[in-house]
Amino acid sequence: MNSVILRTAARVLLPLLVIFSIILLLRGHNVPGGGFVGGLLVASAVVLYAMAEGPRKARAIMRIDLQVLIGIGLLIGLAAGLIGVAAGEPFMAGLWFEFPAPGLGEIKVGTPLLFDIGVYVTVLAVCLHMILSLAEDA
Amino acid sequence: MDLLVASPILLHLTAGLLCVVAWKSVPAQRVISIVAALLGPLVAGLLLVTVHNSGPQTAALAGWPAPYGIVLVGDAVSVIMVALVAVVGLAVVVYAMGALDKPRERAGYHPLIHLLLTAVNGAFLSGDVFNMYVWFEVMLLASFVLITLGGTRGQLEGAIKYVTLNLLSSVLFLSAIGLLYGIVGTLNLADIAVKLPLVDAPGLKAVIAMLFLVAFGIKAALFPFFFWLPASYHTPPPAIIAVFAGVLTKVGIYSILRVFTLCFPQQLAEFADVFVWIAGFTMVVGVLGAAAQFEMRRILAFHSVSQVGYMFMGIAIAGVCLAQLAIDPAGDEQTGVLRQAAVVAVAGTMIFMLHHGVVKMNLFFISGIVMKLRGTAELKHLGDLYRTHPMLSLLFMVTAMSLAGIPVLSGFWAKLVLVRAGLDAGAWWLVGAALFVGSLTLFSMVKIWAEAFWKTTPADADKALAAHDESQGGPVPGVEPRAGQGANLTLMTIPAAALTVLAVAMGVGIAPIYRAAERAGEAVMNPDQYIEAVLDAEYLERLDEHRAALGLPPRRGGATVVAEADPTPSPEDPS
Amino acid sequence: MIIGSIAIIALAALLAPWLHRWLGWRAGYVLALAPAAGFVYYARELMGVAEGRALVSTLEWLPELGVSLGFRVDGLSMLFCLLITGIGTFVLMYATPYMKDYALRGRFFSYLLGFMGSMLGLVVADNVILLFIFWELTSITSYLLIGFDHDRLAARKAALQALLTTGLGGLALLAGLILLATAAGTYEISRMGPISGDHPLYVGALVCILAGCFTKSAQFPFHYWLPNAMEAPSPVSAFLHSSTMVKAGVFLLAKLNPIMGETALWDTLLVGFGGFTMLFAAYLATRKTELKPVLAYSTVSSLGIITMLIGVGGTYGTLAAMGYLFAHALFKAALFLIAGIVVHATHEKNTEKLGGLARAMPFTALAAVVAGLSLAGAPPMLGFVGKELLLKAGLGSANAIPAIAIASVTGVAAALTVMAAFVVVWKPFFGRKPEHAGHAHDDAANNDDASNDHGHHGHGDHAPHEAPFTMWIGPITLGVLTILGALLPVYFVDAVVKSAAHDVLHNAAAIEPVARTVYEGTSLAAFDMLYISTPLLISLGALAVGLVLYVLRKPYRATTELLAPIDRVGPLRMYHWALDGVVALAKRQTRFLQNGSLPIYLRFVVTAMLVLVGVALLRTGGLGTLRNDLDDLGIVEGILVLMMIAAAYATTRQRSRLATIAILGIVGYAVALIFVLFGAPDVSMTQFAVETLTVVLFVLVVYHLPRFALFSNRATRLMDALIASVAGLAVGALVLASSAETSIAPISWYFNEHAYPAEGDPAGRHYAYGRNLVNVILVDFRSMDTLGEITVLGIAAIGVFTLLRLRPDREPFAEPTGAATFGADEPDHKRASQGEGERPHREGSA
Amino acid sequence: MHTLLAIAAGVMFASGLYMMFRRSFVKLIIGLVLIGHAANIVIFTSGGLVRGAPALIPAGEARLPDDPAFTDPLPPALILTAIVISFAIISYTIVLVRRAYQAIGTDDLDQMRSTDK
Repeated sequence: MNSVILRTAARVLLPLLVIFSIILLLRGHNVPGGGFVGGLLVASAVVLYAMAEGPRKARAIMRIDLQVLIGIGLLIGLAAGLIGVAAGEPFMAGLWFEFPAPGLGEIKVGTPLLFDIGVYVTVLAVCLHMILSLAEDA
Repeated sequence: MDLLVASPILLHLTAGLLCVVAWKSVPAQRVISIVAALLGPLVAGLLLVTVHNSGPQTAALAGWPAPYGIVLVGDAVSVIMVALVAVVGLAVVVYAMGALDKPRERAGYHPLIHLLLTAVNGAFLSGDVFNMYVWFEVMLLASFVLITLGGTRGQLEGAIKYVTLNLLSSVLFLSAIGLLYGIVGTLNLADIAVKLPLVDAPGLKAVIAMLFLVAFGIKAALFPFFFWLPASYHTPPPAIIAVFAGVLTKVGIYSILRVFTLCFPQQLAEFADVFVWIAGFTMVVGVLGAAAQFEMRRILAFHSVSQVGYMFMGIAIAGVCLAQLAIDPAGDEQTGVLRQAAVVAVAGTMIFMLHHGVVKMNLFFISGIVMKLRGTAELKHLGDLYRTHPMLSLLFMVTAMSLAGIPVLSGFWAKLVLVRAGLDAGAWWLVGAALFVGSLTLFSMVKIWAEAFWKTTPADADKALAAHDESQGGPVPGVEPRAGQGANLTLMTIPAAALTVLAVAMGVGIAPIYRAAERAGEAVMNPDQYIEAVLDAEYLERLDEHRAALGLPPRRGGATVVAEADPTPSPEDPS
Repeated sequence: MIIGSIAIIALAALLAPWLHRWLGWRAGYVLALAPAAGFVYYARELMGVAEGRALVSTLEWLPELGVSLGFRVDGLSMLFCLLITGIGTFVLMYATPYMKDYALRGRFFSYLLGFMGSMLGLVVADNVILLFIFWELTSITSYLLIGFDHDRLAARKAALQALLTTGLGGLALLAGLILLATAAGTYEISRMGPISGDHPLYVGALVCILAGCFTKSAQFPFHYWLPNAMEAPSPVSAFLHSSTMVKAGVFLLAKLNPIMGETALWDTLLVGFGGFTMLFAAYLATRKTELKPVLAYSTVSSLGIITMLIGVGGTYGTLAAMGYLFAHALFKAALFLIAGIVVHATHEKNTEKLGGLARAMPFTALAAVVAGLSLAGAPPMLGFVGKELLLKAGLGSANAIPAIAIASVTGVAAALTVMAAFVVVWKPFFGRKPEHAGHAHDDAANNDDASNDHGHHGHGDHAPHEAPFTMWIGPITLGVLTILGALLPVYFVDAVVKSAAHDVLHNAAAIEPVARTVYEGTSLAAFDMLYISTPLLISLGALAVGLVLYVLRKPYRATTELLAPIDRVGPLRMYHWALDGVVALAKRQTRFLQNGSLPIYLRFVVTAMLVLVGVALLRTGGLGTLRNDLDDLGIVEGILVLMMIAAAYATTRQRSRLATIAILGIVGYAVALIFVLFGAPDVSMTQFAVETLTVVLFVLVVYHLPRFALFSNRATRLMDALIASVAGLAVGALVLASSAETSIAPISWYFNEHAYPAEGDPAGRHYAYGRNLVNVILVDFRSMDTLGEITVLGIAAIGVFTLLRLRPDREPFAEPTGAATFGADEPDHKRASQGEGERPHREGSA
Repeated sequence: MHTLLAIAAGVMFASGLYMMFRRSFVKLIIGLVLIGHAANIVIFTSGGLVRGAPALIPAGEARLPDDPAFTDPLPPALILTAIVISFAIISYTIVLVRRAYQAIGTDDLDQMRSTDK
């Protein structure tokens, strides 16, 4: 496979896959999808990029140390649970906030979504970290 | 109170995750780690007192009531285990700061330890069988990473065995959960306990119970599932293995205790003889394994197997009592004796777990200090510590004697309570085995003492060690850098001394500990208390009506569930 | 106050090392104040106790298990208290100069005092568990003391031997005491009534308790450890291994005599073992030539006598037991101390090379004579009184064992003991010193019980000289007491021995008239015995025979040497055989079970699981109904499942690594498709993604691993296939049984009810606000599971990272040096990109 | 269909175990993956199979209709969690095996006996 083709494909696919993954994440609560699959999708996009450009560049485009990103993702998940506690509800209790969004009507945002974002970030960081580490280790 | 039950989990989880985020700064990790470790006993103590004063505490996570959501339960049994975790956590974090080499500390020791403690607490507090599985896996993976941390050849070899057998255990656990869900349609332990008698599938229930026994038995290192433990426990540095020895195998024992007394009391009674055999073999095989070893940590590792047998012995005795009660449930005076014996037996298991957690961890600590001082834990290369290190000798002697069950240290009471229960239950051979194994434990401990402490160091020890290193092409796996390289011996000795004092204090002040353990025994033998704390009264009433409709005896009365009549199947939905 | 007497000694034990650092070797004198204080306390209470007012003190400890700090000093305990504190004081005074040249003296005093406190606790404990606690503590402190000279292998071995033997007995004792307490209904000895021999627990309790007592008191066949324990410094031998600890066993026998002693079994066992031990050990003593072994075997013999006497029972027997016990403690402690002085002064242990020391060491010689006479049982010593009573008891015994037998055995043993007394007292002090007495130990034949009392090597001057005052005052006082004891019965026999015997007898009232006839009316009780009687004749005969044996000791030893081969099958051999056997068994077992082969472990575990499952099925009568719905089968799903089965099977047959991995991928994708077909799209998506990732990882890694080799032979493979098939069969059957069981509806209906609110639903009800139930369960109903799940993921990533970066063969966390690969595997596999942009990169940014 | 899937689970379990009994690292992991799949099928099948109706509440409805029957959503949720967990553990194990091979120089499990004696 020609690496030029691969590079071009990776560059084009990366943003597309990221957007698609965010859609999967946001809709996951109501139709199949969710944070896990979304995170995996982004990870595979970045892996594709790494295959084209090398693992170091792939790490570079993440702009944040993957190890730290794992921690952040997990902390988001934990925070989603702790928000409930702060509001006097049990740990992990789902809190929902409604606010009007122009053109879309009422939007409900809840801590379960935040939790799913935590899953998304964690999965993304974990998969990338593992594959890139292995790839770097000749 | 919701938060209080969850707090032992959340505390360590937060600490672990913050440490992950602070990956690049070891000092920051140390601060986070020690703060969490110090808060641990505080939180556990608070939980202990609360449960003592106002009975079992539950937390319905996310606000979904049991049995639909996940519920955490702190009852008399689990809070004792959580308290042990807190002590172990604090001691090991302090010790590691003195003992652990910099590369390993940089490679995520602190986050992993806290995540491990999170998972262990989770497994103890969870009231949901699948949630327990999840915590098991967190614990397992954290322990995998810790056991290989450093990547020496010995660590990797040991880890492969550790990982494989524990993964097999996980798969069995998962399959058993699936099969169980297939017949009772629920995952909540209390709900399973109530619904399982309604199902008429004695064979299937027995097999599922056996699968749980094997799955937990592998984690607990029971005979004949223990092989991974002696293969791996001596390979990582003591700062890592001490925490394994402190709490990990106990998770397996706790799970057997919880699941069998709550959900499978009938199977516990029916297969009490199997339990007795397993307990006896585990004790004997473990202690004989230790007798064949001449390296401190290997000896200690094999003894862990043997002592798991003691912990399991309490459960086996409880099973023997239940079996006899099931044969003859008439209310004569023997019934009272047997019931009490079962309670005492479980109390013995609890005390043994506490005692062993503290003492075995400390022995690994001490082996670590010896390794820092002499560069090896191989008995034939050691000697003279009695002359050169009186304080260390004292710490070892007291701790080792506690392990061997010498009064008036913690181990004595642990053994006494079990022996007492065993004699009351008429489990003569098991008691005989336990006592015999006790004397062999003494033999092993004295062997270490005579070889490492009393003996004169062999003149060629240094040369032999160097030659050994040479022949292995570098440092031997498990042989630490010589003479305190990069180690802070004071920081290593403080927790060792504190745990030694604790072993003595637990021995002298056994009364409150025994009472707590006895309450745990009563809680275990009267599962209704647990069930009623978890499930609401209305729900239970509906189930009880259903139970009556099936012609089953009423649920109340704890152990009487074992004397259950032949139920007739009903397609009806109890809820 | 009872607790106080123990506490002060325990405190002294704790402070000993510090005190020693501060005061130097003289610290021992200060420490001796602790037992002395105890002695004063008990001496003051003596008369009250003798009049039947026992000292009692009880504190709660663990009432749920019947454990209390219950202390009670009755006559029997009082006898021991006085011995322990009194002899203890002398021993400490003696040890202070004796241990002057030893290293680590502070710890020595710590152990010795620790032992003293434990022993005191043992004899005053009223609660059986408390008693056991102190019992074990004496074993441990004894271990530390025997092995005190820890550089020598012999000392370490002897310490281990003593600890294991008494330790194993101790564990049996624990069981026995619990059984006893269960049978008696109480853990307090003073509240226990007599237990009938018919009680179901009686025999078990008896056997266990006797095992404990016999090991501790060195009764045959457990006597071997005591002579070897003479590795300890002499003060220890005097205190632990003659006068106090070894008497713990007979103490407990005496204590339990009123409770368990009314059966023929009790009497027979005690008389049998005690009598045999008495005779056998007396014989062994005569065959030794070194000081301490002779004394040690004679101690074993004496312990046998006391055991036998408790078994004989009755008024005479009991009085004799207590009298002899008292006398023995005094004179044997004295003799050991004297032996220590002799060896200390001459550096010679062999009596055949000693002689004429009386001139140089007059005080020691005096003490030796007095104690020796008592040992020999010559009038007017307390030892004589004891032996007279013994013979009387034997002759008057109404026991199953004929009185004549007891009396004659006793007579023989007495004669042998007389000879031993001559060997240890007459020969060193008054005998002729051989001309060429060197210090070389050429007497190897008699050296098997290596006794080595060295420690101080003032090499240069070997001329014997008198020991310091604090060393000989103890033996002299103790010796003199054995005379006074016989001459002044009011203070000794009445107050101490009689009141002790009183507590040992079942029917205590019987003691009064007899005691009167024995002792009353004369202050010279001992001469009461001088009326011509059978016991007296036997006694005198024994003296005469003993003397003759002493004179003829050389031919005697030569003769008995012929019997030496018997030693080779003795109990000591059994001990070594058992110990070696255990270690050999341990090694064999470990080689068999912990053999290092993971496949074997796995087979073992799986087989064990199958056995357990099999047992479960056999006992419960099988799985019941299995679901069978093969008739309701869709084409697509059927093909999929068959593919899955075929692929799973195919993995086991493949020889190529990549092909195997590809087939594994097929299994995974087929599973994913099944999920889709049966209404689980989320799972399916995840399964697809995960399967792909797993294959990628596999390929990345497998690239570095060698090709499959065929390691195992055909038989192994067949066996594995069998085990695996049975397991597979079980799994399949279980699934069918489980899915056939549908009597209880699952809890999932609740998720459906609470996932999404209907229009106009009353506010306040809890909802998850999601339509995808699987996702709602994951992020809301069971979000804790998911939190755990992503934590696992995070840990896995950390694990992979550290595994790859932290390794012994590289700098910690060095950046990888080679070019990155993406799994270029085999030539035909060209997917790889070599990562052109990648340069070797060393700056540590990890 | 239950029957067929149960057979599949059995075969997968048996094949997995057989692979684990071999002495090769790679086969060991393949075995682990296979018995992992088997466990998922066990959960899925024991919980009861329903064709084609995922537990998705249709737009505009508040709950699932009673007809057609829907798949019990709990087993899929459990399986999803289990899949992810086993993925994490398997990937760790794969790397562990690679490191072990590098350190020990063989992929024969029976050559790794230095830590048991």
